[in-house]
Amino acid sequence: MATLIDANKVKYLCSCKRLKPLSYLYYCKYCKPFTLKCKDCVIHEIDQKFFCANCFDNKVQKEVMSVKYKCASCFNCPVCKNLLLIRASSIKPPKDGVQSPLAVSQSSPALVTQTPNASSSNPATPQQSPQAPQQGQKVFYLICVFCRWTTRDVGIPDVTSAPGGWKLQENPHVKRIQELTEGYKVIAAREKLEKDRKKYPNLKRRSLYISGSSSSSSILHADKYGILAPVQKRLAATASIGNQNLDPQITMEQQFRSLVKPAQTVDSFEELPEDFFANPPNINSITSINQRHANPDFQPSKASELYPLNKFYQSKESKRCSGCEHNVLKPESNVISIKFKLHQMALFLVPEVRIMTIPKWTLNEENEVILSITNRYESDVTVSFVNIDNENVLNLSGFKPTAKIEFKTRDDLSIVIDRQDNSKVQQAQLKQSDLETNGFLCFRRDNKIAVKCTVTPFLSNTEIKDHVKCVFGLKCSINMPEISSPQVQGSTPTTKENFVNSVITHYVFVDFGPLRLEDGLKVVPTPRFIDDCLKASLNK
Amino acid sequence: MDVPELLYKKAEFIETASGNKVSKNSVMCGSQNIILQGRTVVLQDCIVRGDLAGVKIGRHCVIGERVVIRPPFKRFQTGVAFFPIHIGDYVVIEDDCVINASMIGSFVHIGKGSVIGRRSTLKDCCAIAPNSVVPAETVVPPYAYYSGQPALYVNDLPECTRELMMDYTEAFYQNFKAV
Amino acid sequence: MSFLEPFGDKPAIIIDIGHAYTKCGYSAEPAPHAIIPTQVSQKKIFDYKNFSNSSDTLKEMLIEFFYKIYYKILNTNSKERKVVIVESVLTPSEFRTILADVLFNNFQASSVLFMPSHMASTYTLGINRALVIDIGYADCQIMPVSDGYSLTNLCNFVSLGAKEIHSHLKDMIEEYAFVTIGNEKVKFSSLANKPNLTESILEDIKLKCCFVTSFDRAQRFNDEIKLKNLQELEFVTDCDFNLENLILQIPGYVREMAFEILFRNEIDKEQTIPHLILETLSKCPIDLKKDFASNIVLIGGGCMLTGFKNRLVKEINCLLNSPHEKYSKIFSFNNLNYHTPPSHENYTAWLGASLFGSLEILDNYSLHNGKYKELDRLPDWFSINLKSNMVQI
Amino acid sequence: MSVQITNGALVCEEKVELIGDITIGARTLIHPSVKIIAEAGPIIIGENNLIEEQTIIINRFKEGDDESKMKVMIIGDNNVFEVGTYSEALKVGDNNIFECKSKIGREVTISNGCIIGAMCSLDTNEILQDNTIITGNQRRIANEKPQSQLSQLDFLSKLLTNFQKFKKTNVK
Repeated sequence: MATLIDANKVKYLCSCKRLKPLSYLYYCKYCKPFTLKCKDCVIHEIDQKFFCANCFDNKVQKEVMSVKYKCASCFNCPVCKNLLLIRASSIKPPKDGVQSPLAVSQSSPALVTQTPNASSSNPATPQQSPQAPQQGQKVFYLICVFCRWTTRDVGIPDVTSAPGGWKLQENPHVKRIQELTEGYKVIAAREKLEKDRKKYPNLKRRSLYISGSSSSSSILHADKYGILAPVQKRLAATASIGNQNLDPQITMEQQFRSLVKPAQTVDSFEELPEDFFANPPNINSITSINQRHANPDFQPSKASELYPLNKFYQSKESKRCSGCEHNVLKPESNVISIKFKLHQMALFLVPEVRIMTIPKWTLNEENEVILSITNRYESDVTVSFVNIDNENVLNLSGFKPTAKIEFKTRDDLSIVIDRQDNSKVQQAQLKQSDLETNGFLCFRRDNKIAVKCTVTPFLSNTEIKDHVKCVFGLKCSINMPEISSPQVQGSTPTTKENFVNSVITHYVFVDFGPLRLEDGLKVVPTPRFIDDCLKASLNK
Repeated sequence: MDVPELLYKKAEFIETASGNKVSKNSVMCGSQNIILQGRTVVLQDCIVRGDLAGVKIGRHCVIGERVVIRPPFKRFQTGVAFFPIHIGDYVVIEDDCVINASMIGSFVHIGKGSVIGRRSTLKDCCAIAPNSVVPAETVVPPYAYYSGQPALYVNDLPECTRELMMDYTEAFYQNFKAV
Repeated sequence: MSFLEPFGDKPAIIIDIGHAYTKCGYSAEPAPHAIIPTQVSQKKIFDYKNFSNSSDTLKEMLIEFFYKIYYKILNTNSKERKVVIVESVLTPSEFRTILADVLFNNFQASSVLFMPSHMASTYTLGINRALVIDIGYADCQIMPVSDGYSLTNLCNFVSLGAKEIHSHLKDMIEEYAFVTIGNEKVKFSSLANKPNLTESILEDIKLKCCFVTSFDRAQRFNDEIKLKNLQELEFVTDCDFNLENLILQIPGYVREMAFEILFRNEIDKEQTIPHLILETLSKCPIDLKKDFASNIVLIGGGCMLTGFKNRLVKEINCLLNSPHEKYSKIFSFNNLNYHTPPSHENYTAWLGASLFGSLEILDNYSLHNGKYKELDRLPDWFSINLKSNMVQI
Repeated sequence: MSVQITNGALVCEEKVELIGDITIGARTLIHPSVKIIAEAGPIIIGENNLIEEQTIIINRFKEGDDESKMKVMIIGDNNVFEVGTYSEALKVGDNNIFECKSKIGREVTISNGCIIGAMCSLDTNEILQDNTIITGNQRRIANEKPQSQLSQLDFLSKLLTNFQKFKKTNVK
């Protein structure tokens, strides 16, 4: 949605001195001096429900870690990273092992498309026949709809049971890596032992750490209340490895050698095949760098070694205010729902400023611009404008203003924007008090007003490419329910709560776009509904 | 930028009882199967193929110019069928889009000139970048911003997409006035 | 580590930030979870120098980058998480301090260990003496590692990484490649609206069309190139590469000679990879020379090019055995032994760190949050006061 | 110089523009708002073709060509032109699928069983091999013909008769 209203034009100052569009800011109720929080200065938290973006089956953290965050039934195309669909074909293609990419399979499969998440009754999956599928039995293969890559191209045999058919590829080096980890665990256990012995030299021989199963009188067995359970569990884990080898006679070196075979070295690598120089390379059969990195375990160099990639699990995120650790945003637990249990977006509290017109800029002169202000708070807001010229705000986080904005009114003018009530469709009407501002406030409808102000870009003529940027302060006073930190988290404020009228000044940084309007950017004239609103309120 | 103002000639648009404004020179085949649930704007030379299957479009939708909404085709073991399209409320589809999706949630924004593949599902509050191609049968999760050919996840949308879309489409409908 | 702290079953996060690609994943895993370009919205992180106020933009980029790694790729909470960062010893300290600051303050990491990539890769082999050569993007670094200590006085590097190759390839394509329009061949450089050769296109061409020729072919070309001009030499056949809607024809000369700069350098003979290895070997202490020579470890994405390792071995043997080179007199052996770690070369360092990260003693060697706040700066490699954080095998 | 629609072809009435010398084969289905313009020579469309909305098939002179030589554009059978395709190709074979919004240049000759990906533009002068698949920027050769769309074609022709008005066919 931010793409629709081009959110990057108007930015607000977050408490962490960064400039962010209003739709990306949150507010924290409990921090006393009212603070805005942005994505970068908020603590993110993954709540423990993971879901696959395609089949929306959700899993808990434990299951997901055991499956290495890979959903077993949804696959991505190794060529273009897009979804792979399961296609069934009843007539079995010829089983001649690895098909060369150009092998034409005569059977024109009567293709039946069924998607894992389609609720339509997919045909009952045939019984698990481990041996090769016979004639006429239903077999499945994967096809990528965008680049038409199929599992048959790389010779992966068709599968009898649909989603479970394509097993995860096992990394060939896993055995060697486990062996190495065992060896290092032993060294780590010995080193830990020596370090602790140095730290507690006077501890008796049968100390806490050489407990293991052998010594029964260690403190661990006397533990009645189970508070030492985690330590027991940990020592049991290391005891089985380190226990029998911890005697000092065998040196660490021999011990490591006994567990880990020495790594073999080689003194030459195989030559390039002779025909490699003769015929030109087939560009399409060599994989690109992204296709290799998509599968870090194998990084296939030839297109015939590509394998479907499992889709990764995602999860929803809740956000906490970094100051007081209170929750700022909590999504619903249901994976598909877009609602939030806690939805403290700054958009509901701070009036949103948007640009309504972009004039044809004339340098060092006053150009008339109309800004619209929308109030989405559940009660009225009084707003007044402040010119900002102190230095530290101006050059904040690299925002060098190149224009000056003035509000041609008496400076303590404050305008009331009433709250949004969509009970009845209101006409655009200027109130009596608005008319006295003689043209400064030119539009009012429901919870939205528009204000005429003048912008003078003080750019020298050379930097035509530069953007017209200006800063102004928006002082708004809202009566917010004064929240003492509630005992029960998330309890709605009690009936009688004292409203305090807090006045907050927000720094608004407006970027009107390049000085010379070209390549698609054109002058945006004052819309007609502004004059209609003036006419309607005059003859009221 | 604020919501643009669009003026139209009274003669070119039909206004139905529930406030839908449909351009006269847009092709609505099989109009008895097409349901617009009120305050929806359909601009010039759109093509909605209600004759292939039912098309249900929610409230406060904005359908840009030259948009083609075409029910997706599906081939079964025993025969063939066209699937109905269901589009939620507060959906903005910009110009020159081709929609073959089977289900588009609410508060969705589809950029200019993009193609939505057959039987794909766009969950609520998602957005598709201009000139992108969403391949067939893809599922776009909520609050996701997809871009590119084929459309892949780029980043998240702000969590207040729902309110922003409601605000945009309502303001668009109010600023869409006869001249 | 407090006595009763429920020892986390959460594995440590291992991140190897390379100049071009970053490998991230969990400890005790055989391969990284994902390999992603080290970029944030198309801006390379290591180019932070040429932006205005470089340290702030670097910090912003790193926050954005780690947010993506933690919450989009690894899907884990960053709070109270042990992190192992694999980096080369030559990374600028400004980069390391900002990295540590981001990890500790913005992502509340419980402990961070900065591990040198050369020493990390020795873990994948279980040996205690090795001469590690890392052929990366920016440069090719060599570091002898003995008994867990990197001999940093012998560390050396030559700027012959993928960046050099790409710019060299770009010049060759500008000069020699041509495009068929209609039916006549037009020189690529003389094209009107010439599509600019971005880094990713060059990498694609390097991967798909170019390769490292065998030793004897290179030898033959080298002698003949002085006598005849380019056309008579019989190179491999040309190959065409479609670029947007043009078909770029890359001549055999470019395909074979693109990587010659790694092995032959007219200006300064020493600036090639074989010389770098033998130079460092000759400077090693006498008693370790034999061990290092029989334990060479090649890591980094650079050595995954087709035909590279075979050519490197032949070049080194030729230098060792040829009489008029100085090396044959210094060394007693006439060839070197190379290790093959249980992983692809571009994530060997990551794998070593992942093995180390799964051990219990990780906490003794990493810098804890509390200690970092107390010290308020990141102890450098050569700072003496912190207990030396090298593990001994 | 007239439009010949053989018997059995279904050409919708609504916003379809057929200009110049066009012959349409039997059982070819043309959806509404399709433009077929034969300026630089006649267009011959084969049988069992499916041409969806907003497709533009145009036989137009490139700037360099001399106006006198007329070139015939021949389109084979069982082709599918999905929504918004723009085709200037003089020679199109059989069983091809042009996905949504794909652009085909003038000198490209499309053989049989090709699939041009969505929003792909192709105007190098080459002859496409059979069964090539062009998506984004890479090109592949599939090992089987794309699945035939006959079932969709005859289901559509039965379904559309009671919704659309059709142009009358004037050739036996």
